[in-house]
Amino acid sequence: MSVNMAVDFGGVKMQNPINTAAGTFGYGWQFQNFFDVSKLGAITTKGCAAEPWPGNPAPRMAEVRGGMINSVGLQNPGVRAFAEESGPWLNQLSKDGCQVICQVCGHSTPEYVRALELFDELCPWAAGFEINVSCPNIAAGGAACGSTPEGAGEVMRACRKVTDRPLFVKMAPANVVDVARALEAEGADGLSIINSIQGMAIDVNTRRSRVAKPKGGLSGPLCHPIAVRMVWEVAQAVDLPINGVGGVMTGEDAAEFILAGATCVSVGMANFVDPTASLRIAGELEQWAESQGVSDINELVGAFEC
Amino acid sequence: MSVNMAVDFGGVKMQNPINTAAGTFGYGWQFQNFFDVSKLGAITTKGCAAEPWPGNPAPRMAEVRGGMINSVGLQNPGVRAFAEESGPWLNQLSKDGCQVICQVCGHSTPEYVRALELFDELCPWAAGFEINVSCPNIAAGGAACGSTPEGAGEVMRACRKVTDRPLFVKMAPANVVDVARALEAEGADGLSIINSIQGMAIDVNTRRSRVAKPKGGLSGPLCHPIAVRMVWEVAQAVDLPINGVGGVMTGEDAAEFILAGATCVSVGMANFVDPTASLRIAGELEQWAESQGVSDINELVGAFEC
Amino acid sequence: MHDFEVVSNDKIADGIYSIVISAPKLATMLEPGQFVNIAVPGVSANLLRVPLSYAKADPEAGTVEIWYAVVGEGTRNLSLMEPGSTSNLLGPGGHGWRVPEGAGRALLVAGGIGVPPILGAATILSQMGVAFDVCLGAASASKIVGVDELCALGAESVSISTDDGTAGTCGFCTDPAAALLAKGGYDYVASCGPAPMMKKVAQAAADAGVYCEVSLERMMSCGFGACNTCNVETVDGMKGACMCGPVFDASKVVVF
Amino acid sequence: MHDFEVVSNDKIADGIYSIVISAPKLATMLEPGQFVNIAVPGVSANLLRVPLSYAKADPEAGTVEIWYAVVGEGTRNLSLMEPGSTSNLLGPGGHGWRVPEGAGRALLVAGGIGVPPILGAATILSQMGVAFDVCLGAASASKIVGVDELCALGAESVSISTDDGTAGTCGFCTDPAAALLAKGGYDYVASCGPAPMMKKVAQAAADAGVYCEVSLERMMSCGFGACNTCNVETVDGMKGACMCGPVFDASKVVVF
Ligand SMILES: Cc1cc2nc3c(=O)[nH]c(=O)nc-3n(C[C@H](O)[C@H](O)[C@H](O)COP(=O)(O)OP(=O)(O)OC[C@H]3O[C@@H](n4cnc5c(N)ncnc54)[C@H](O)[C@@H]3O)c2cc1C
Ligand SMILES: Cc1cc2nc3c(=O)[nH]c(=O)nc-3n(C[C@H](O)[C@H](O)[C@H](O)COP(=O)(O)OP(=O)(O)OC[C@H]3O[C@@H](n4cnc5c(N)ncnc54)[C@H](O)[C@@H]3O)c2cc1C
Ligand SMILES: Cc1cc2nc3c(=O)[nH]c(=O)nc-3n(C[C@H](O)[C@H](O)[C@H](O)COP(=O)(O)O)c2cc1C
Ligand SMILES: Cc1cc2nc3c(=O)[nH]c(=O)nc-3n(C[C@H](O)[C@H](O)[C@H](O)COP(=O)(O)O)c2cc1C
Ligand code: FES
Ligand code: FES
Repeated sequence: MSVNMAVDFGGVKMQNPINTAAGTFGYGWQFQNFFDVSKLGAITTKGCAAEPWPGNPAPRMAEVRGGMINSVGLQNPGVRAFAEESGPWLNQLSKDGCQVICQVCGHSTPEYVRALELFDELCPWAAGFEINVSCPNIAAGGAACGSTPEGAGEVMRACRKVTDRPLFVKMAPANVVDVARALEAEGADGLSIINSIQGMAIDVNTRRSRVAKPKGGLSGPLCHPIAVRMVWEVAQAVDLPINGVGGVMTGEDAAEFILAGATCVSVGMANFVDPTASLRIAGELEQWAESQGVSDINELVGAFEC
Repeated sequence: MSVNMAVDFGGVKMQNPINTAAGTFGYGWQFQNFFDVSKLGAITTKGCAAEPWPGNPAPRMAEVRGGMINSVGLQNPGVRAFAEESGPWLNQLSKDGCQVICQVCGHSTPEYVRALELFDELCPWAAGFEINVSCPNIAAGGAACGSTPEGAGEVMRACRKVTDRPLFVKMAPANVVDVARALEAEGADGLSIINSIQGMAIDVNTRRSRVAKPKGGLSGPLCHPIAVRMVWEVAQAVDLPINGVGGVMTGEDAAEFILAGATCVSVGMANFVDPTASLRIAGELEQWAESQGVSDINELVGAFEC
Repeated sequence: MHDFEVVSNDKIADGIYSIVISAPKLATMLEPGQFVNIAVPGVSANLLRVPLSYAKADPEAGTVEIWYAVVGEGTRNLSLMEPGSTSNLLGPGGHGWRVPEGAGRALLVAGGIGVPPILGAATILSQMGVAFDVCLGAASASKIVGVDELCALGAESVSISTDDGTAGTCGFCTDPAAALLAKGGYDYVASCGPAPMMKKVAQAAADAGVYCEVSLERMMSCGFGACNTCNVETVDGMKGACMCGPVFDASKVVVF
Repeated sequence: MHDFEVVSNDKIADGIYSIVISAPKLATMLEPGQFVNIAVPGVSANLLRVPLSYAKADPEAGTVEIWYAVVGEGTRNLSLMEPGSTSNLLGPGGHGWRVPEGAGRALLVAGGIGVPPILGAATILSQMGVAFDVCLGAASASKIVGVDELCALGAESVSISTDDGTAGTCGFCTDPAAALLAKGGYDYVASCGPAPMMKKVAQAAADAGVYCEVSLERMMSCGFGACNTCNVETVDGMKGACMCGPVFDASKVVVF
């Protein structure tokens, strides 16, 4: 029996629920030699700001049990360079059936607005935009801003005026219900839950952080049960569609998010372990949906029984 | 070279910094056939309330990548039965050099006070008490209460009036800096950071939670980088001694907590994997301290360089 | 804690393995129905030990035999242990079957991988000289284990049921068990298998007025009374399966 | 992505192993100084691949040889791979050494496990007919690898330094390297080793006015340009080591 896998994520029509997590999938084309990226439901591109950001010094990554910690600090070439270098490839990708969601970064509300204006102008092929108010690795415009209803709400309100295209918000793993309510009130079209979790890893010989700054962002399987919980909490509280992000390594992980209430699911760290992971997971998710005896994956969204 | 390993945790004089996490070490005597428990710095006993609690139905545990999720729900026999059954053994343990910290539970401020009064009366051998305002598995008196400065502060204020013995608070992994400041203001003698993290694990075939309730508490290595970060944040903000809890499996894990600012460190899930883990970790921590060329472990508390 | 060395580790049925370990002291200590909690080596995302009943112990050879189904990572890694490799286990854990004094005839009901503790019960019965019948259920013929052993221990009858009818009667072993109990003549019932099965057996035993014990499975974190995760709801309150069980008086069990 | 099979996997020095893998297509593609990113099997708490340079490739035999130090879980698990076992790798990654046209004489400076890419550099030099000297440093005599290979590739001199004086000169290999560079006659320097070592070599080369390349190590999450974790700070901004390196023009590197 074949199952309809197409979902509508806040106005972005995806051929299946598999998306990629910003910052773990480059600008998409880095994966073109590994598999046919156009088979995915959507990809989310690495966050870009209006102007280029250098990011943090090395080391930017350390492995921890059950995942990794990163301190990239949103290095990006700025929207203009991004649109020029990656635009043609992404335009073609969207024509081939895979939606492109572009992530938007800033240090302040005006910076978010400026970046989004540039995206709106230079990226006509983008199906929607994801506003990142939750980077654990930057001082302003990062997790601190995204952890309060006021901070996140203010950015959303200003961005809502810039474009009619679908606007999503990448949320920090804190205070999710209150922040989600504020974002719903400000007109967000959907929520990506969660960004990486702030953590620390110390080298006990040098007594220094194993990454560039004292704190970094945790990704990988260790995030998964926490992210599923947050998706479920938010799904109970607001009517917005949710993109489940955190530790998805298998189709079962993706299925947990769907059951908890996510409409689509993003693959992050798994892309590093196996560059073809996202496509494999899309297939595993479909198999699971078949095993559940439904004709439409949407019947399984939020089907967790408690 | 021999290193002084003795520490003073808020008035509890420990022969070394190794403690055990409440709920993972029973009442201590469960480990007596595995090793000489009196060699530890302290043990913290499973939380007890004034009256017995039945806890949650089965299943109460599931393994997840990098740890486990539990839904015990603070099953306990009540302070009276605890003091009667375990008191003599714990009294002897404290005479043998290992301090005993008793954890106190309640669903409301009056219940905490009542439990603490009973502990104060019936457990003269207890070196101090740890107030658990952060159980992820109970509706009232749990993580929701412990996540706000007001909630945690109110419990602390009332408990402070009951006893002059050292009072510690087991904190939820949320809003730690604000809550820690409130607890300091209310006279806490030290902080245990962190309790298990709320998470969810869904069986994708039955579509039900893998534990008794939708949410459970996450323990194990997956907590560790998050807990280290929270210990460091709180150590910057308050002057209270800290007990680092979360994912300590090795001496290095304990050392990370010490460097981040913890005076002592509790071993939790590792006790299940290897019942002798706490003693092994005490030894590994001492070896590390020796390798650092200090004469006193206290020189390493907070010695993280950033 | 006992160190052990693997003597052999072989597939004995579809998805089911038998591991024989050398652990001389343990072999003299185990009582039928008790369990051990094994540390399975291999750097692993799963950290906890695997609790397993034992099927046979040979105090003279110093060996213990365990039958296990490969269901997840822990048991899969266990199946990869080569003869000669070593690890450690905790145990004996809990307490086993308590056959009533003076029992004349017993019924044993095992489902799926519930056979190992039932072999233990058969061992006691045969030592005590108590006659017994066995009802054994499995998903399929390829998953049946223990019939030879049960016969060797003196089972007077072994009736087999499979879910798919590939061996014995098609259906659940609870039906022949209920039929035997209704006929009468039993003083003791011991059962191990899936929870719904044990519940039905307990009901049939209660209906027949026969004392019944069940060996319950719970998710165990420690296996020695320290964590409270292995709770069984009984008429006397919550009891830990690892210390008060795994064998329980079925009439006291509220949730199987 | 290339599947590979392990041909051999042996200890060649204290804590250092050589693994030979069969990966015919890869063997024809690799250029000296490039790296591969290996999936190490085994259920593991560490998930990411292990990036490793290659020491030798034999396009005819279809094999690639890699030398690696066991420093953590990934490399420890790699050392457990038996001949005949299989896995996969990504690569070739990045770009390798760019020996300037018309170079007459080169100096190669390798420290610790920096030898493999230096073997690659020696291979190109010998193919190009460029004379070269080698300065090789190690913590101790027991950790020296590659001297035979470097001589076989035509090194005119190999000067060895050890931190503990158990072989060659006691001290760092940067001292003989600086001395040789000061004497003059070099057109190219290639170096791989600990960051402080490469920094010193780069400085000595700059002082002598010789073009110098370094092979830098960074923590890599993906190895193919998708994650931005392998950044190298250069005078032209942040550059990813996996795509713009691992070999860099030393004069452009701000942080080694
Ligand atoms: C006292 C006791 C005796 C047991 N005796 C045997 C035996 O003789 N032979 C045998 O094959 N199995 C026995 N089991 C079950 C065995 O412990 C589990 O199958 C095993 O722990 C699964 O581990 P895993 O890592 O392979 O699977 P996981 O990946 O952890 O889980 C796979 C599946 O098994 C279930 N499971 C895991 N652990 C347990 C557990 N402790 N109890 C119940 N279900 C569990 C999970 O819910 C899941 O559905 C016994 C369990 C207990 C508590
Ligand atoms: C392009 C490149 C080529 C390399 N070539 C070789 C080689 O030919 N032979 C060789 O032995 N090693 C080489 N390395 C280093 C090798 O990748 C690491 O030693 C290995 O990844 C460690 O993995 P682990 O899991 O064993 O150790 P972990 O437990 O992950 O780490 C142990 C120690 O190694 C360090 N480390 C881990 N990964 C890296 C990394 N990617 N770069 C730098 N340091 C790291 C950690 O900081 C830590 O101090 C190379 C690295 C890069 C980036
Ligand atoms: C190297 C790296 C870079 C990341 N960059 C971004 C980013 O630019 N924007 C963002 O919102 N999240 C970023 N993230 C977080 C991921 O998008 C994702 O939320 C997180 O990793 C959890 O998912 P995972 O466990 O599947 O990786 C990054 C994560 C990693 C590992
Ligand atoms: C089975 C189990 C029971 C627990 N019971 C309690 C408890 O009664 N009180 C408490 O404060 N924490 C309890 N915890 C949390 C631990 O004390 C500890 O904070 C947490 O497990 C993180 O540490 P770990 O990763 O070392 O296990 C329990 C944890 C587990 C796994
Ligand atoms: S398994 Fe820990 S108390 Fe029973
Ligand atoms: S390792 Fe991912 S971009 Fe270089």
